[in-house]
Amino acid sequence: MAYEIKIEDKIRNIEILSRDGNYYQIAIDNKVYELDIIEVEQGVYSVLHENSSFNVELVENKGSKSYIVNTFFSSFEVDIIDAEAKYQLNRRRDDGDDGNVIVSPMPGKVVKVLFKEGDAVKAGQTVVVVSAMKMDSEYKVKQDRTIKRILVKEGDTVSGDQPMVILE
Amino acid sequence: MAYEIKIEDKIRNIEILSRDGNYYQIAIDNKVYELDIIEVEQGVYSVLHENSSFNVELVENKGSKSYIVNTFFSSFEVDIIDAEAKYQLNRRRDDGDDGNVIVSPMPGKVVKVLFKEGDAVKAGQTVVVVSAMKMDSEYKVKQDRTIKRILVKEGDTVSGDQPMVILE
Amino acid sequence: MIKKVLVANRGEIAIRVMRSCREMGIETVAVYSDVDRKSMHVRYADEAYHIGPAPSAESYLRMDRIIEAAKKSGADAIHPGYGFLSENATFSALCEKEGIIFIGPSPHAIETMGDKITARKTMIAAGVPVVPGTTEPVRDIKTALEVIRKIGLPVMIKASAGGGGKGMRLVKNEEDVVNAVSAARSEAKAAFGDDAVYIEKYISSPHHIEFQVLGDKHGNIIHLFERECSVQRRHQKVVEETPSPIMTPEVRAKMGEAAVAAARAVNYYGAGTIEFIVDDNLNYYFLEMNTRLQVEHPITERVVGVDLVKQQINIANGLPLSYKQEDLRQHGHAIEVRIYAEDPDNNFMPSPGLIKHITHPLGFGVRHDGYAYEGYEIPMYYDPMISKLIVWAETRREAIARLKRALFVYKITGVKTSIPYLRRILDVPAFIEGRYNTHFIEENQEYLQPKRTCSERAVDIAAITAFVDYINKLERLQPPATEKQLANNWKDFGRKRGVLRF
Amino acid sequence: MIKKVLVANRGEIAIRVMRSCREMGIETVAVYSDVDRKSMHVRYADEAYHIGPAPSAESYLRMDRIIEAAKKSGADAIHPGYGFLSENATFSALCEKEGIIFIGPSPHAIETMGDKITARKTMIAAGVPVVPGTTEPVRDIKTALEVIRKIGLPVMIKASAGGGGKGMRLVKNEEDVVNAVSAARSEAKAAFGDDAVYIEKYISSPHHIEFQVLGDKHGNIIHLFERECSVQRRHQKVVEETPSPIMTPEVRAKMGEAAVAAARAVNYYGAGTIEFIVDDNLNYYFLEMNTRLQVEHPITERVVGVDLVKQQINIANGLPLSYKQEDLRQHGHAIEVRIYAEDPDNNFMPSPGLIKHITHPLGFGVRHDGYAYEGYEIPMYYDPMISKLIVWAETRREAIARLKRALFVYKITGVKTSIPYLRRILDVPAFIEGRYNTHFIEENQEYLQPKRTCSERAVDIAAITAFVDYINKLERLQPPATEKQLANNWKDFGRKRGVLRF
Repeated sequence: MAYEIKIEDKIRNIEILSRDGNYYQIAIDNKVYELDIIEVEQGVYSVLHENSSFNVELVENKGSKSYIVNTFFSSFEVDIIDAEAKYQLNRRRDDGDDGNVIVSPMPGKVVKVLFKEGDAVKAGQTVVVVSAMKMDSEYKVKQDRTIKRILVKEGDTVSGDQPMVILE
Repeated sequence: MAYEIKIEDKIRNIEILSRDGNYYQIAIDNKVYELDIIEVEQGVYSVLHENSSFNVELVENKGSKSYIVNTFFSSFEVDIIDAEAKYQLNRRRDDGDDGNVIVSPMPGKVVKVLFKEGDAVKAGQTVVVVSAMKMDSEYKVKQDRTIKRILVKEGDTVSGDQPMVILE
Repeated sequence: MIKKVLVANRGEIAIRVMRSCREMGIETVAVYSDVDRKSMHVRYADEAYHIGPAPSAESYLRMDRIIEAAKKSGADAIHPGYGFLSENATFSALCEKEGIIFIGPSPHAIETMGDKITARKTMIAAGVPVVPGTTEPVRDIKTALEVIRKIGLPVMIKASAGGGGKGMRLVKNEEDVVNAVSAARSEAKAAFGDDAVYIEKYISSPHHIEFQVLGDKHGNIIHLFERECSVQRRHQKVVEETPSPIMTPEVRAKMGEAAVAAARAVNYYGAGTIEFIVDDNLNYYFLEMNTRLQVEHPITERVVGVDLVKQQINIANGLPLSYKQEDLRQHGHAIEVRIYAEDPDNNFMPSPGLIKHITHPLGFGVRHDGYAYEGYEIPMYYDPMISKLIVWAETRREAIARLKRALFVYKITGVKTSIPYLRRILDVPAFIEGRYNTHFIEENQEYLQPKRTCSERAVDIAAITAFVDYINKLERLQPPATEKQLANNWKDFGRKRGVLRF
Repeated sequence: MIKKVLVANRGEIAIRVMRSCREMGIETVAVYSDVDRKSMHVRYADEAYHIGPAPSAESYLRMDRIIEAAKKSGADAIHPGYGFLSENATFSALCEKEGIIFIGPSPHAIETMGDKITARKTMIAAGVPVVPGTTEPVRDIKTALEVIRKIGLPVMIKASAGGGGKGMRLVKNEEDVVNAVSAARSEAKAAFGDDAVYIEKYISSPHHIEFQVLGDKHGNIIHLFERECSVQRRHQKVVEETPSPIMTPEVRAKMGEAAVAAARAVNYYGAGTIEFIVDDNLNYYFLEMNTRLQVEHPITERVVGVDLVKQQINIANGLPLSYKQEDLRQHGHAIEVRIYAEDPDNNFMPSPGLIKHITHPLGFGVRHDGYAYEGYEIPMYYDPMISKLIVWAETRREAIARLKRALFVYKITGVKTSIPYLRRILDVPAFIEGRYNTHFIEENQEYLQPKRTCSERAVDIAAITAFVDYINKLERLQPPATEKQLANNWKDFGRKRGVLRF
């Protein structure tokens, strides 16, 4: 069965043509690879391709279909696009939700909330300040917006990827 | 609920008197400990007792009720004796099976089987030779015995704790 | 003699100190905040005392609780590490009053060197070169203008009470002088409640070179040569090395003498560091003294062969120094890089979180000082430094090659780290040639950008491996196809139920 | 110049060699047997070639397959590591014939030093002291008796073709001579098909001290001082250190000269080791030459500061040595211990198996050379050595303290290791005092027995922790108590189902 997979913002077709133990024949777009792929540590694979040795480290990103893949000094985001993911992708596109939420990209502590619900904010203004590891990060809006909801208050601890403010 | 626990071949009574998060009050025989016990890595616990810091490493031994416990340079076998274990213990005692089986204590390769089924062997004679890591280990009988069954043949790979020969 | 040391710190430095204590047969006591119960220093110590909530002000900076823990544990000495209370004269004095040995310098030395203007005056009196500028705080524009005319432009105007870049102004042109002085003064007033400023010659191509010193309580002071710390990002050191690639034996000898003179001026005992600013012509000026162990002390340990923490403890014990200046040599070259939990490709955003996996590079010439372990969650309350990687080799060139080799296999997953960024620094021509100053990072932004270094094949393999992992997981979740397999799976399940751990 | 090296080995030494290659910008090729697909050397190398089934004779000793892999990969050189093909003159010659550089000595040197009697003759000719004894194989009793009368008892009778203790007989009393010679000859005949023996003076309190040498292809030969290797169990080295605690500068200089003379006698190039047997009065006798890198080479690297693998590669490239004898010094003290997968408390039974968890001691003066990782299964087919821990300090005393500190936190779970045994060695008075010979282990059995070092409290805490773990596991398996919890658990389950990894 063929799947779609997203890497470096490109969607590519991928299919396992055959498998024998840790030997795989896999097509990505129209290129066919013969590979020896074996999990050596939890989440770490050793891959041999035409005798070249690759160490590939997988870290789950957001759920089981989304990976951060580290190999050499490069890091890639890889998403497996199955039927469910396609549905989610379409739905999200309709909502256009992403631009309307200020999300904390890392765990930290909210040190300042500079507006309240209903306030109008100008492009470039800081809405929330989050502190982590002795460093303050300011979260700004890119365009003029109105604040719909504020989900955190000063002193709150936020986790990574937690929505903090919803914009109109 | 009180349990029995075996350590250093002594059976002791153990009971959790109270627990609050990682703070435990535990009685072992008649001694009561107040402890801060927290799992820090998989199978590794940090224990604080009256501010003394202990690192305790647990490795499963034979099944989930049997542990090898490492702390400092000492290693202990610890067995939790619940109802099932008690039953097993009694049954085994009746069978007296243990002395009748030559078991390989480590993974290795059978390089020599010196007798065949039905043979009589004299005390001190080697029955099987197993090789692992460039070293040969000889398995002997302690008394005069007769060989009932041989479960391995030369060239076989054996795992740890695998029965190799059954004696009469 | 000291028998038990409380380490009033956390992270890698707490463990660093405890390691030397253990080698000396000294017992160790850790203190920890709410979020540090699982931290390695608590696990490594013989004893551990809880001292308060996560914020430093409520735990690691609480002198009363630390002293209380020291008394309860019977510790006869406190090692402050770096940061936190390490340069706090009040704490040093408090320890003394409570009859606990403070493993560090006297309150007098901390105090004198802690105040920029007093330090500067003391240095001038001791004949240590300082950056040309004012010796007294300047409180009016007129004096400021006179001074600037005397020193010559460019100058730097700094808040007397300041730190962290606040109240600092660089003035290059005559017409900006009045505005800059006013602005610096009002900023200083706002930030520190004191509008005193001082004015210094601005060194346009500055190197940050520091000298390690050791002094005992008998008046003996030696230096352990220099450390080159010019690779800095926002005044934060990123890479340190010794010897400095721009140093000459003559200047080293002179600077070493100046460093010893600087320490002697405050009757210094303990380990300390004299920071100099050095221009391209190797003119050097006293910048400040750090009256504690530095983060980058391991490169000196490696090249000179001296365990600085043990020296600190011996000095605190009142022992005379066991080295004479002429016994000491630099052997080979050492480089340290600091690994931070931060995302270098996203504006160095801090990246606290759960460490999933660590692979340490090992082998010849590689030292690690760290505290993280697999399953440890790096808290968001403290410094983002996870570890320090120190390499040594016979030559600078070989040390860089070794560092590249080490960074290549150094993997920390779960949090973002500065490892890829550090790797890029090692490819910058100015670094390779050893011709860099504190503007290095700024001037080499282009080289330091993330680059696509991967082949098409590597990208394909990354995608394929993720896919294979996904498919394997799917298969494991799939219900088994046949009855027989089902039976086997139940057997497996039974087995697994009994054996939870792999 | 060499651009790509095939490493014809596995385990820690394969990785050790590859590290230096990487630092030199040389590509690396691994070879592996069936059971080594997951081995670290395959993961560390740039390329990897499968060469056969698990038994060494069918893989790591298969010259044809290794040469084939070298050709397929385009490797221009082969590094043999130690063991396997490293002292095989045929392989060295085969490489030469196939136009591949063998990173090691000439077939002539390997051959000459590989045969005990030829080596002995060569040494006598070169003026290197050898243990008094026969120079020609002895094939009859009469000659044997004459020789023994000349040398004086005690003597050792050894099979000429032998090794591994086979055909060896110690004779202390006159009346045993005839029997011992006959027995040794027939044993030699049976084991090696050759009944030639040779007879040597037996040194009753022997120290095993070896000298590292380096020679280039231009006739330059230097030594890198000694390694003390007297701590041996069944002729297997367990602990090595440098400098030797019994060495004097005068004897060191003389032995160093003898080592260089020994190497020069076979026109030696590459890295090699001259093993000496030394008595309590520091009389030294040539024992044998190892024409390869030694397991214990890191202690020399640390104390002398030279990367021996890089030197091997430079020599193979035909470069002249970059050091002169007078450039070299010993700085401080280094000790290596070998960590084996074996159960020291159960007759050193090998303990292959799955590594569950490793904690590496880090910090100042600590080096690791290993190859195991968490989740790796140590195969049963090869040497049980998992890693080497090397410490350095200014003094021997401090090095022992550092080693204790390092071993204290070094944890490898899943397999039994020699770590507790090594720790006990460090507490034996004869070791602490540096007064030991090759009988050390035998003579100190009492100290080396497992001891109960734990307090009652520690035993209680061990039991309690296991119990708490068990109870927690039980709770996780228990069905939830209320409906609400049930609902939550299902939610959790759904979440976990999606995210299998922690």
